[in-house]
Amino acid sequence: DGETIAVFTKNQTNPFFQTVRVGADNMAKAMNAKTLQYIPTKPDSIPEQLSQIEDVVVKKPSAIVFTPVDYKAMVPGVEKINDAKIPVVNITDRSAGGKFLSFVGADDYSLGLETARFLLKTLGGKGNIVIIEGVKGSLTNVDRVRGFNDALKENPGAKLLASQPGNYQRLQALQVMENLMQSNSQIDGVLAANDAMAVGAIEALDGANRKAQVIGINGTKEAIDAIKSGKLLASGDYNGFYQGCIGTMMAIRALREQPVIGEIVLKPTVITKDNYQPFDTPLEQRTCPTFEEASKLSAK
Amino acid sequence: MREAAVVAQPNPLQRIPGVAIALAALIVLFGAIAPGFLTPANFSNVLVQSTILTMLALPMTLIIMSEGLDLSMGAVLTLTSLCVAIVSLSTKSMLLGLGAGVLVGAAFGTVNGWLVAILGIPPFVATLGTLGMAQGLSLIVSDGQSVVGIPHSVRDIYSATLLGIPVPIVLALVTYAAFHGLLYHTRFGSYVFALGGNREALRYAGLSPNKLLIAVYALGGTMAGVAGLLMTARMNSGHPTAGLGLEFDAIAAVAVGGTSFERGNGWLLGTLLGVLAVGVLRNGLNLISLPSSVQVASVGVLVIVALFLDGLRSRA
Amino acid sequence: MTDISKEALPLPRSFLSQDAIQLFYRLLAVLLICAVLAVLNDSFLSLGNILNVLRQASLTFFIASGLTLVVLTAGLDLSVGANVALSACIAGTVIHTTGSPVLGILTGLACGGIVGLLNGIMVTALRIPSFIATYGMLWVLNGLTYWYMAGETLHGFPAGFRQIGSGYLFGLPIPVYLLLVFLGIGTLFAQRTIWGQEIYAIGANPVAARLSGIPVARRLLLVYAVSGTMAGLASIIFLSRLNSAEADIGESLTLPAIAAVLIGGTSLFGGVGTVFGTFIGALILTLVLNGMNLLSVSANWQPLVTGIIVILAVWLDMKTRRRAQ
Amino acid sequence: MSETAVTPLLELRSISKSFPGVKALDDVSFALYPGEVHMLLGENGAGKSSLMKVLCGAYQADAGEFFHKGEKVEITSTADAQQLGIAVIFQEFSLVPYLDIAQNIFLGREPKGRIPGTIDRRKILADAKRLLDTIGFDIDPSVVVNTLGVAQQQMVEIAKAISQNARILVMDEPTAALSDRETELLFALIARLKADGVSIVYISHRMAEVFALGDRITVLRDGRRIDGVKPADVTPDQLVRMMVGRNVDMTYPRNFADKPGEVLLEVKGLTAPSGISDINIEVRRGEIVGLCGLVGSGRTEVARAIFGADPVASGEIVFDGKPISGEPDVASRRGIALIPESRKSEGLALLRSVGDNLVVSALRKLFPSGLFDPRRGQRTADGLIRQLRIATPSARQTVGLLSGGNQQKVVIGKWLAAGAKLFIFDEPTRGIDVGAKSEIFALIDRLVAEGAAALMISSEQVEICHVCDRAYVMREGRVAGHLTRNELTEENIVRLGMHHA
Ligand SMILES: Nc1ncnc2c1ncn2[C@@H]1O[C@H](COP(=O)(O)OP(=O)(O)OP(=O)(O)O)[C@@H](O)[C@H]1O
Ligand SMILES: Nc1ncnc2c1ncn2[C@@H]1O[C@H](COP(=O)(O)OP(=O)(O)OP(=O)(O)O)[C@@H](O)[C@H]1O
Ligand SMILES: [Mg+2]
Ligand SMILES: [Mg+2]
Repeated sequence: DGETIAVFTKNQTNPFFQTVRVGADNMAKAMNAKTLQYIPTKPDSIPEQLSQIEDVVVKKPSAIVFTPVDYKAMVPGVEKINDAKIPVVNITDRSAGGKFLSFVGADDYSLGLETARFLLKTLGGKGNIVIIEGVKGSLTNVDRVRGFNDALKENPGAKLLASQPGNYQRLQALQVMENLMQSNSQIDGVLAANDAMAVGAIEALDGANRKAQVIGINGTKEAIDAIKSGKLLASGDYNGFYQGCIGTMMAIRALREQPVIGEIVLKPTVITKDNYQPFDTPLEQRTCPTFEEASKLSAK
Repeated sequence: MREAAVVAQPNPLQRIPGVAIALAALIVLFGAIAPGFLTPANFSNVLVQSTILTMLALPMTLIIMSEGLDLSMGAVLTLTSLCVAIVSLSTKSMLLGLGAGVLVGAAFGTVNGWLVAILGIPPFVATLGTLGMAQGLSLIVSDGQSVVGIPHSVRDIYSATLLGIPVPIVLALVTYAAFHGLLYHTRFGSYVFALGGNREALRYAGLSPNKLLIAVYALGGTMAGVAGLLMTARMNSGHPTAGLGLEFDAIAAVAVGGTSFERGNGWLLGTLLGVLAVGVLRNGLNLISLPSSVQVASVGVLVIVALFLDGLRSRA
Repeated sequence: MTDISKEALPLPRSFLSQDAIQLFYRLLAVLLICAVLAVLNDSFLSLGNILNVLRQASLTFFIASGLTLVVLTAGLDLSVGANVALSACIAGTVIHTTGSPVLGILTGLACGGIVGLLNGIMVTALRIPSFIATYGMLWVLNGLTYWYMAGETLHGFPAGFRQIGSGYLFGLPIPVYLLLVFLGIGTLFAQRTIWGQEIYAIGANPVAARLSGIPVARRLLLVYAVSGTMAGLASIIFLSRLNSAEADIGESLTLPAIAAVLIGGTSLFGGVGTVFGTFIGALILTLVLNGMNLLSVSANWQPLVTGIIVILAVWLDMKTRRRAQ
Repeated sequence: MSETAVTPLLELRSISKSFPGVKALDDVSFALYPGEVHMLLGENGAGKSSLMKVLCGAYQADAGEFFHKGEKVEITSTADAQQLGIAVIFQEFSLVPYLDIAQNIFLGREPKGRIPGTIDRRKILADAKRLLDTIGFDIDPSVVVNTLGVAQQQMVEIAKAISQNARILVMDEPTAALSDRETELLFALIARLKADGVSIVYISHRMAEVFALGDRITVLRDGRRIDGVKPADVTPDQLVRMMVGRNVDMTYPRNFADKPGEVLLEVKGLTAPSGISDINIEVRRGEIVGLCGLVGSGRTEVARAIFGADPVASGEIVFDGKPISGEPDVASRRGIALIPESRKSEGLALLRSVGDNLVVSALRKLFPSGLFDPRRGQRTADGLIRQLRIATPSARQTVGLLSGGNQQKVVIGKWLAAGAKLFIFDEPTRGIDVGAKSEIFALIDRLVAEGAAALMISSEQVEICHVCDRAYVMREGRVAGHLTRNELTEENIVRLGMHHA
């Protein structure tokens, strides 16, 4: 008991990582361990996360739960952790290298695919669609957009008008949407690579008094509220809370020499107005899954 | 350029600057409260982490002494880091990669110098423009993706040791020695003082301030190229946002280190202390694991406090 | 040392002042960009798009207009973006907890103003160069915002409040009215009040200004406070327009605001520039992004194009000023 | 030395040079002979500095020819001029503040060290020391220039010029910032250089120097050469008439008030960290009170402390019956004006227009509502330009382009507009021609006659003696004595001001 788990997340600005951190905290508390949060002061800064790893290696926590800010560029950092023989669990983005006890994440591709499918089904398989992408080159964005595109391919009746980046930023998505509405008089569906951009796009549509179906990804509180009020069609649940919980659970179990699961890829849930209730509770009140529940999740 | 009122200013070498006090205070503080802070391994950590910033802050000192500024350094470093990655990936040669990085860096530096010296565009504006260009080019050459799979020879630069000292530290020391020699013991160094202190004097001495300015900025770009190699080695990959914002850290280190923005008053050792102060602060805060938001604010507080201390002294 | 011969300004031969001539060139540039975009894309010239551009430019303008005053005094405020973020988050919280948009707006403006005032104090009382002081402030504000928001998003504001950012009045977006109002106030303040004159004098030579009896420290405090308050205003527009706020909204706002000021012809050396120029600067920046969206140019090119425009604008400005001799 | 026998070392023929709105030089010819000290005289804005800038290649002449030892040459750059052995000591120095004396002297010509690119430190110091010795300047050449006083910097300038083997040395108002003792040093040096065959062009507004140093005199007026004469052949009055084209009374007539008015300024026990202590001064309406002493005796500090520009440690300043403290804006609102000694850096916004500079202190008075009316500002400025006879094409001219005297008038003008009651002049006539000087004194006289008062700092004791009702003499940061109108002689000033005389 009393292990310290160092939890690395990408930034302190994206609500998603807050859910990860709360999940990790909850699980650690439940298991009588404690967490130390490491977050780059500059959002998503590679050099800073590398430095933090180096500093943590000096400090020697019992184990590490790790989200790489960049899945390729952080490999040397992971190797440093490996060299220091600190057990490490990978969550969220799958690192391109290094040795991990376990990986807990969601499959961005199927998340994008499923959510986009839901939108296209709602539209009856046709209509004019725009994609608002996240940060170019980030793993999450690449896979989500690939999922969007594959869903579009399954529906030849739908037409992709434009695919422009909003860098996961609300304001940029809003402005991109405003500009796109100028050159496209009919937009039926918007596929946004995260919730903040989806909400930005909705604001743009509202401002122009136009209607379109919009989906986002992450299942943030804001998105749930928007789904409740009917503004947002759906949000693909990325399950940050579970990722934090299960990642921490695996780390602590490994320390206590209990069995761990090598890989848990959380199944995508498309949150819609029919199934949002379980997601509508405050983070702190949500409960982490048990090991049995977690192993069931991995079975899929 | 404004005629500054002639005020007698003590030589910065003859007083203990705010930055030295801040650094000492930080070391004492963290030594007392941060477990593991006073270990050789951790010192080596801090030093290694500071190398990339050192390589930017040293030429930045010269640029600021010339009454200039280079906002493009972080973006250029990003671009050169990508070039190192891409070229060494395709040629399997670390040296060719380094060459490409340095070449691109020098080219950007030269463009900066040209814009500032020949076109007479204020440095802030010129380098803000090239910042955008370098950032755009980084996105374009990488298409926003990380570049991975580069040869191990690149990575070894970061992890290897020489006589037990990590190679990045050796490189940084060599760079510091080179800059120290360059600024204080060569003709070029004297001319750098004159660039900020009195450009007319250079003209009357039959020297071309424009060429010198271009050289100073080119030096900055070249060092961004070298630092780009370190960055690539550190990440074992190239990434289109890796170095963004580093220029502000470099400027902050220079300012904290006591180089003034007017009249060519520069102090290289102060810059080094400034870099280390930032490094020690970040490292120490990580070790005592304060909330991350406190860490965010702390660098700002350091900058303000160090300059405030300097202000107190120069008034006393 | 000032080399007078090189910086020599011409004797205006006509009634047009230098600034007027520069503004004229800038308007020409705007028309040129518009013409090119109109040819390349049909929807560019639609009323909707023009209003769209104006509305988007307004946010940049609000931040940049206050910044213009700071730059006129030969200072810089790098903390404006972070200030917008903090003010938005605090104002948002106040609206949520009290349910009163008016109270929220007032807190947002006050928060921005206080941050600006603190910047002013660092610059005047502590005599830290503004560039460094506001860079330090940027991180302090980020830290505060991150801590305060703890990774959460504020969202969902009363409909009445939302009108400020997204409503229309007689067919025009409300931010456009605000833009016109503040453009007018800013121009009047800078050109037609004695404070404006004093600000120009401080920028041109702070030592001489002080010895001419201008209360330099008080004016600088005023300028930084105004800049901060304008950031507060921008935060309100942001909140009501996006219906939400999170900790990282400021990051992408600072550099465009500075770029708008510079493209608008305000000199970093102080004493030269106009608020109207800044408006045109904001307009040019927005037009270019709008055009790139309309033409579906990859966003990878955006920083590159913006960079080139900044350099080009300042270079042309200097060129035309010199030729006017 | 006979002019016909010797060819001029350097000759300029029919030089013309125009700037927008001004013809700075109009068909000026000028000949310089070996080993002579050639005085260049003229009112402010007569074109002296411009002519010298053309001579040294800093400005390009619009028309005209150059001859060196009788041969036609081109001077299109400073390098050309250096080639011909021309060196200039400008009104503003060309030293690099954070380099040491040796590096400054040999900038661009450093002795090479063993490693390429480096400087032979030992040699550069030794060379500099030798050079400084030859001009009698005893200082360590490794001292950083930034820590030197004005006079010392000037000596470094001269050493630098000499190190370039200059055969022609141009000095533009070299004594403007020097004390008497430093001036004597400089004169001795000039004599030595002259003996070595160096030709010197010397620009000055001080009549005494013209006669003490000059071998020949060239007078410029409005950009034209008026005459060339020898000092022996003219009287000061004649020279002045040539310079200004009319008779100027050089005795600065004053209407001394029979009995001074009420006390306007009272300084009691003023002590300031800037280095002055226990200053007691009183200035009454209708008076011009002198504040004299050696350079460095703290006169400027007294002025700045009264005006609120420097912090005050203790003591009291009572103005117009009420105590005053705070920043300059308080003093200026109460009616105190400071005309600082360095007009370029402290008095003017050089890149702004004449009009902007003229109204800047009067904004609150002219526009009590806070709303600025450019037309009213313009009218005020035009009025002042006429009243003070400021030579400028218009109120829109950039003030940095005016000549020194006219710049000084702008600084005074801005306080006239503000309606100041007490004028503190710090070296008001530094670098100002005789015509402008008497105009400025007439102006001061009129101001005090109308009930204002003046406190005047000047290093030119003649001026103090001529125009002041009485004077305080300072020594080492304290008031060493007070001289009434009758006691006010140069002798007394020097006696009181000297260290432990
Ligand atoms: N670079 C310039 N641009 C425009 N006008 C100039 C410039 N330099 C000098 N002038 C003008 O040329 C005239 C001659 O100036 P100059 O400096 O030669 O006078 P001066 O005789 O040296 O006067 P002073 O005794 O005050 O130093 C003045 O009217 C001045 O305003
Ligand atoms: N930049 C400087 N560096 C070093 N010493 C300086 C500097 N400026 C002035 N001094 C010296 O400081 C002392 C005080 O000068 P200050 O100008 O205050 O005296 P002052 O009595 O007003 O004389 P004056 O007005 O005639 O120059 C002098 O010895 C002067 O030489
Ligand atoms: Mg002159
Ligand atoms: Mg003085």
